[in-house]
Amino acid sequence: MARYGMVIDLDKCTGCQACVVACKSENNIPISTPEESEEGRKISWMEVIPRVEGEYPHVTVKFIPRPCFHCDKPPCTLVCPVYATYKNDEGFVAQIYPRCIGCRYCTQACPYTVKYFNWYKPRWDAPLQACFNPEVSVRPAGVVEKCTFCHHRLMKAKEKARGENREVRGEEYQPACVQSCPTGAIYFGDLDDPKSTVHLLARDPRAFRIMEDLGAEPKVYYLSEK
Amino acid sequence: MKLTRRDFLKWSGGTAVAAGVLHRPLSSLLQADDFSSEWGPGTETYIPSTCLLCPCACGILIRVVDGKAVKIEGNPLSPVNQGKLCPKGHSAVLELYHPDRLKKPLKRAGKRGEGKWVSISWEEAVQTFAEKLKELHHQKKPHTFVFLKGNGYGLTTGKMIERFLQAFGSPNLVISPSRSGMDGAYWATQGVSGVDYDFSHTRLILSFGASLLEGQKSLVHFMNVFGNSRGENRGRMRLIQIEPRLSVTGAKADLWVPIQPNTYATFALGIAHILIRDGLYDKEFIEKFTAGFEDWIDEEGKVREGLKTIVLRDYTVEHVSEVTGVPLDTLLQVAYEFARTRPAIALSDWNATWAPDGFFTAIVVHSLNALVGSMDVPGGVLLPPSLPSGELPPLPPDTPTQAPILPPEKALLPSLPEWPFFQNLMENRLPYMPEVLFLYHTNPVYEYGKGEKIRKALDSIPLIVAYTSLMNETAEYADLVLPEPSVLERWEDVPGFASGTTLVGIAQPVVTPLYDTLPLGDFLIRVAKAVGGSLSSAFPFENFEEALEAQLNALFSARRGTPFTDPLEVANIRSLEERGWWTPVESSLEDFKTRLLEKGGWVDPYYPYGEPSRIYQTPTRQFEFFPLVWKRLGIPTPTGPIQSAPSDPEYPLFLLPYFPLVLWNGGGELPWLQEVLSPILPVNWDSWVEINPETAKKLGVEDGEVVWVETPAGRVKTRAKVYSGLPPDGVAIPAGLGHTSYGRYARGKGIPVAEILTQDSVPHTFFPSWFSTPARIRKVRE
Amino acid sequence: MRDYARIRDLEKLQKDIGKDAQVFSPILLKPTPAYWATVLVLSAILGWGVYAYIRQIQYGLGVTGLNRPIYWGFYIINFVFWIGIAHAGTLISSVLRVTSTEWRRPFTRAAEAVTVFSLPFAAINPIIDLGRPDRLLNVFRTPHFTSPLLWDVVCISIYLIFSVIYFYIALLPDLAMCRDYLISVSPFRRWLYKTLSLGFRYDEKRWKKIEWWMNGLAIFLFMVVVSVHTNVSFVFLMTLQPGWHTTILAPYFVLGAIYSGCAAVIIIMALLRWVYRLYNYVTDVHFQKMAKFMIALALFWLYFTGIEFLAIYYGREVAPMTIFHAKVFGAYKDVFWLMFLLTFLIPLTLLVIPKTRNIPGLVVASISIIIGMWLERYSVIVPSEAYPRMANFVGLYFPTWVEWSITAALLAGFCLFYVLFARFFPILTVWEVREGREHGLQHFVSEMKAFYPGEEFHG
Amino acid sequence: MIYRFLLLVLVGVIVVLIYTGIRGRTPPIVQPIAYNHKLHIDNGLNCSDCHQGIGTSSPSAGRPSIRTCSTCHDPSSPLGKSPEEAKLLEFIRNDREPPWKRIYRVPDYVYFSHYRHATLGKIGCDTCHGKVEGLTEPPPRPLVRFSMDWCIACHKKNQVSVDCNRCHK
Repeated sequence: MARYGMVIDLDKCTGCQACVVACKSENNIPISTPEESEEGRKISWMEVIPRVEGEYPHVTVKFIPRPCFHCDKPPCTLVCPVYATYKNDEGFVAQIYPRCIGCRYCTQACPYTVKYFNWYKPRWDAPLQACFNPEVSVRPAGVVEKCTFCHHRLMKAKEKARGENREVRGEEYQPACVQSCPTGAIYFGDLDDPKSTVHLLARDPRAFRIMEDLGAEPKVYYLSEK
Repeated sequence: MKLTRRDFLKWSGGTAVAAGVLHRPLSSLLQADDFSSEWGPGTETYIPSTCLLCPCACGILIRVVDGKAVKIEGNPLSPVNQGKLCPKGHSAVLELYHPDRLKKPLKRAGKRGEGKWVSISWEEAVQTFAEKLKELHHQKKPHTFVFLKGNGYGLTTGKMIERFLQAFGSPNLVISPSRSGMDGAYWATQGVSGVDYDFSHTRLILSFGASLLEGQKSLVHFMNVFGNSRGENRGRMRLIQIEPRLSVTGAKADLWVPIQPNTYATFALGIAHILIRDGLYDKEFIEKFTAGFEDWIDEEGKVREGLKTIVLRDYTVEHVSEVTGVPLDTLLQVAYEFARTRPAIALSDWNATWAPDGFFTAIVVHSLNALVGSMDVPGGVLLPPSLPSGELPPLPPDTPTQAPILPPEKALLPSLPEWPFFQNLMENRLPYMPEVLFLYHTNPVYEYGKGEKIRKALDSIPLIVAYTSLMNETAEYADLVLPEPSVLERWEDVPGFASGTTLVGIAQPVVTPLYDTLPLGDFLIRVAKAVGGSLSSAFPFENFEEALEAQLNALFSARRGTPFTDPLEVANIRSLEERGWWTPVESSLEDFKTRLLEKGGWVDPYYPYGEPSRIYQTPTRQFEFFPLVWKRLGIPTPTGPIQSAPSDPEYPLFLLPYFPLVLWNGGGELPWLQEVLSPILPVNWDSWVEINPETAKKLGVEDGEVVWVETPAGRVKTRAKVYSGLPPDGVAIPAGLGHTSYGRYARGKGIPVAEILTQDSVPHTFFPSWFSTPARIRKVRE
Repeated sequence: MRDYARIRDLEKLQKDIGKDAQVFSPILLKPTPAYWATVLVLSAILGWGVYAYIRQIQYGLGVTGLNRPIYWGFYIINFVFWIGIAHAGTLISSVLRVTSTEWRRPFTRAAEAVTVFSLPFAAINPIIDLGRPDRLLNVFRTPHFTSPLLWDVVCISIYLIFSVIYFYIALLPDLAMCRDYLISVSPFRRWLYKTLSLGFRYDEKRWKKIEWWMNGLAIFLFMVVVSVHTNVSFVFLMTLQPGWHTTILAPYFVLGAIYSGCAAVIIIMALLRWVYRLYNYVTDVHFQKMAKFMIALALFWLYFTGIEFLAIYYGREVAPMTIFHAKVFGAYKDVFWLMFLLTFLIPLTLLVIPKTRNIPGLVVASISIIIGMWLERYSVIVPSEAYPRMANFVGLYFPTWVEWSITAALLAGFCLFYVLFARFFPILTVWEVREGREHGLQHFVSEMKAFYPGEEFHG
Repeated sequence: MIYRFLLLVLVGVIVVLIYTGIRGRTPPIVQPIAYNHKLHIDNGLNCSDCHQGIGTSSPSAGRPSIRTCSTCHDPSSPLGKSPEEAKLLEFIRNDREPPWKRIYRVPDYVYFSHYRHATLGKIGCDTCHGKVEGLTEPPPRPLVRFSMDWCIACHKKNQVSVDCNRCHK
């Protein structure tokens, strides 16, 4: 069973946020109003987190793209009272919207704040609904959602592969953010496959995971800036 | 206890009422929101096209499900973006489905700017416009038809605009300022326009404030290259960024050199000084291809000082270091790195050249390329070869030529600049008044921040036509507003250039047009037919597609290049073309066109090196350094840096406007982009003013507090964000926000920085001078 | 006519059970306008809260001030707070019963009623907080037992059920008395007493049986009480949130619960004593004993708070230190120090100084503790959320009218239930008092004899 | 006592009934053209000839588009005299899609692929859709009502994954 994971090269990331917008487009993420955004109700499964350090003129800025880390030992799934978020046998941390009761416990448990809550009924100004991705559902009010590693793309790829009697090829399944990244900073693939790029990069001396001491064992690795 | 019938009825009746009362709130929550699309045939296709939201010409693939454009992805075959895409490219679907798009041609009903419109048919729109043109023609003043154009359209559309004006007899094609900002320098030193760079092969980029990673005409291509040279890959391209405010580009550069605002030219000349003093420049190249380096004797027999003399005398390292505030060792390090790493590129953009000494800055920065011999070499400065062009019937010779609407001294560049046009219009100094103003992809009322003044000046123009897909600030003031189809609904052929590879991206309609819109090309053809005469015979097409067809025919018969294909094949074609060979991939024109549309464009990987006559088209046929240019243009040679530091004690800070990636070349109208305005500061849907933490402390301003930003030109209220990447004497405001029109997502979000800029024209290039505004911060409550 | 009948009822009672009949007079006599006004105001507030909740259901939780990262706000604070209030009643009653403390007798019911009526208002909070209350049953349909929230559901259900049983059993003899003596009341009330008393016979044999059940339940409930608030703290401490992820949170929550709960009981006892003129039953002695207990609790509270902060301070970890700074010196310093003033300094000062250690002093101290403890829950819950480890922003929380309304409605609802209960049922445990009168001395004497062996002691 | 309890239960049931009643049973669905499945099947067509998504790797089975119909139906030479065909030909003539209404519907949050089930899994159409091929008129309501338990039962029986994430999107 493949163990899909991501490696993000911070040396390459330029903070352009193409990944963020690609994700919004792929996953039918509702558009926030300025007020909602101001109140912290904006949803953005992928987010670029800046780190500004130092004082003028010795200043550095780092950009850290942050999807859901799909931890191997996810703290969020333990606390869900209804099994709406759980780690499946492929290692994805899934979020099942029609089961979620909206208690937001998992949002508290996630130390990386990757989970988002639907504070309102989803709204789109007509005719923006036309660009809904039919492979991703629109989440109702009151449930928690988060990055799925574009799991629906895997489903399609698997289907195609099975129709052709073969396994899913590495490049066939890529989340939207990976696909769009203009600098190629995001790598995706099977962490357990010794031939995959992510397998190699995850063992790079530059590789680290965020807050490794928390023991969540994220499947998203970062490569530090050179 | 017995359960009686009455009891039962009583209880159940009560519960029914209760359920009824509770029903509405409950059901509004409980009923699943069904957003699933209506039942369609379930067909899914990926249609290639070309993004036109900025001048990059990225190839895109549009995922169309049941006739709806669902998602945009990069076209892997496009040499520009290689399957990648910037945030703006993804948002093209929002442009298509924008709720506020214009749905029908509109004709003004009330007074100008009153906002009252009546929908009219295209026939009526064409008639109205054609009648006016006929009238001008009969009155023998076709020159009073002024066409204003921005960017965001293809080659053929551009050509049709030019042709329309020529055939009608108007010399007044006015072009909105280019944010590349270096055109003047290319024109002055090389006598050409449209110079580009070979980012893929360069090893060092010396960037004078250029927003390489935020907004430039090869953004996604550059990001591709940048990514390929970082991380696990070898052959790191060094990036040195010189700028006062730490931008995204600066943050990602290998070396960021903070510098006093507006001292770029001095810094560049300081580097030139070191190169010349230490003999690090490319002597062979200088001798062979340049002029104005050494002193020379002019026609009058006077000794003229060349670059060498001036630089060695006036720009000593100590002097430069003092003026620019860059430490000596950094200056030396930059100069030596630049000299010793070959190939290297020095470049700049509007961040440096939309300043009072912008023309000079552009020229001296560009001259650094000549000093290290980076002209016309792999990894250096390139000039895209011209594209094959479709044959069109010759224009009738009797078209009268009148003097352009701008005074002749404003014509350094081959095109008429927009900002001086409006300056002169506002000050009533045009040689003659325009009778018809046609606006295409330009929105001057917003752009220049002088809304009221420009609108007032527009009052004296009898007919204003705006061609746009969203109502904007200028269109609100027009007499005719004509809806343009979105990028995903029309045909275009978009030229592009990516590190030596020339290409034409094809944009094609991927969905049936949502509204009653018409591409500009079609409109012009229809108008030409309605006007008749020479104009009509200049457009022997039924519609725009026919005109485009002619262009595609030209590509097919040019005997070079190929429709987009995989990189291996492209490399193969390059090596063939390098030997002067070419094999056609497609046997027939039909096959060629089919493939073109299937793959998304045409590419010619071959770049003809070693053609100096093409590269240098100055009077001397050489690269001209600034002393020679100055003499040619009759400009006195500047000595020392132009005063840059704000001297007004009333306004102690220096205002640095800038464009975040998503707002460069527009973008405020698209909600996804409004949600990701800045990668550094967490502000969405609003403007902000960046302040150095020390300055903020001194002023008692807290992060997020709303403050007044005041300049001699006006003041705006916005929130302060503390950012340590800003010099203590600077404030920065993002541009591109604060629309009062332009759709619901742009309207009223933030403030337009242009309103508080003291925008004079930059001498000789006529850009609005954005980087010369002193400012101060006032607390709202004091 | 009715008035006469009432007096007759009362006289009969007085004849049969002596002066304890006084306890029945408030439920028998005509209510005052003040009573109606109270009920009206409380119902109005409650109704307004219901309206606010309907709005919340209609428009989603967006109508509240909650956001990312402050995912939990007033509702969860209220939850912890009311669970805390719900603690003292049963705890006091059970501890004192198990230890056979005589002075408990008059006010066990009043204390237990606090538990019984505050617990629903506590348990409803997480439901109000749910994004999808319509899917609440998923908790039973697809339970995930590793979730502390589920343990809470179990614990609180058990606590509620057994508290009600405990409360109800102790109510039975008095209900039987109501049924037998309060003849003149409205048919509805007679029906009520009749139905609820389950045909209970009012005699000593049954007292004994009840006593046995009550003692057993008391021991069981004592354990449940501790576990409930421990579980409530688990909800927080099982996450990795800085400031929550510490074992001290469990005993700290339990202690805080007892502290605020006792304060609530004190206020209610004082109110009942004043409103129902129960000066003979609830006396200064009770309050003095409670005052000393509260001093101990206050000191314990300081002890736990101190330990918590010292551990964080010496740990020097980034995330907890951020919260520490925000609480003590930063954005939440006002809440924190006000909380410290109200939970600790004011009550301790009032209780330690003999001059102010009287009933008004104790009531003021208790009110201060109640408000302070609510603020304490705020400062435990909100700051920890406001500084996410991985973000470039700080969370801000501005509760909206919806949250304020619902919070007010919870308080109003609790008061309304209490007022109505006290209107319909005897608020003092008459049978226990009577039992005490009959057996208390005997019991006391036998105990004294056990303490002081030999002949010297003569009771 | 027991009566009271029963009363309460009864009232609860009534609430549920009234509530579900308000939410309503769907009204019968009337299609723009009374399409005769049986006739087409009898003439040798297969389901996937018109519902072409079944055979391709598209998740949706697909409502046949007017183009599919017009491969056989030609406005200039009708195949029969049925007034329903006349309606169809009118649509074809105007190049308009008939506003077919959807009858079988999985919730928005379910990822259901016809390709996967019908083509790869070789499950007969009637398993989920009932005997549509024998219908001479379009069904006003689904012949088979599905629920998640029903899906799961089949998945379990065929030892297919019952991981939530496989079907929930």
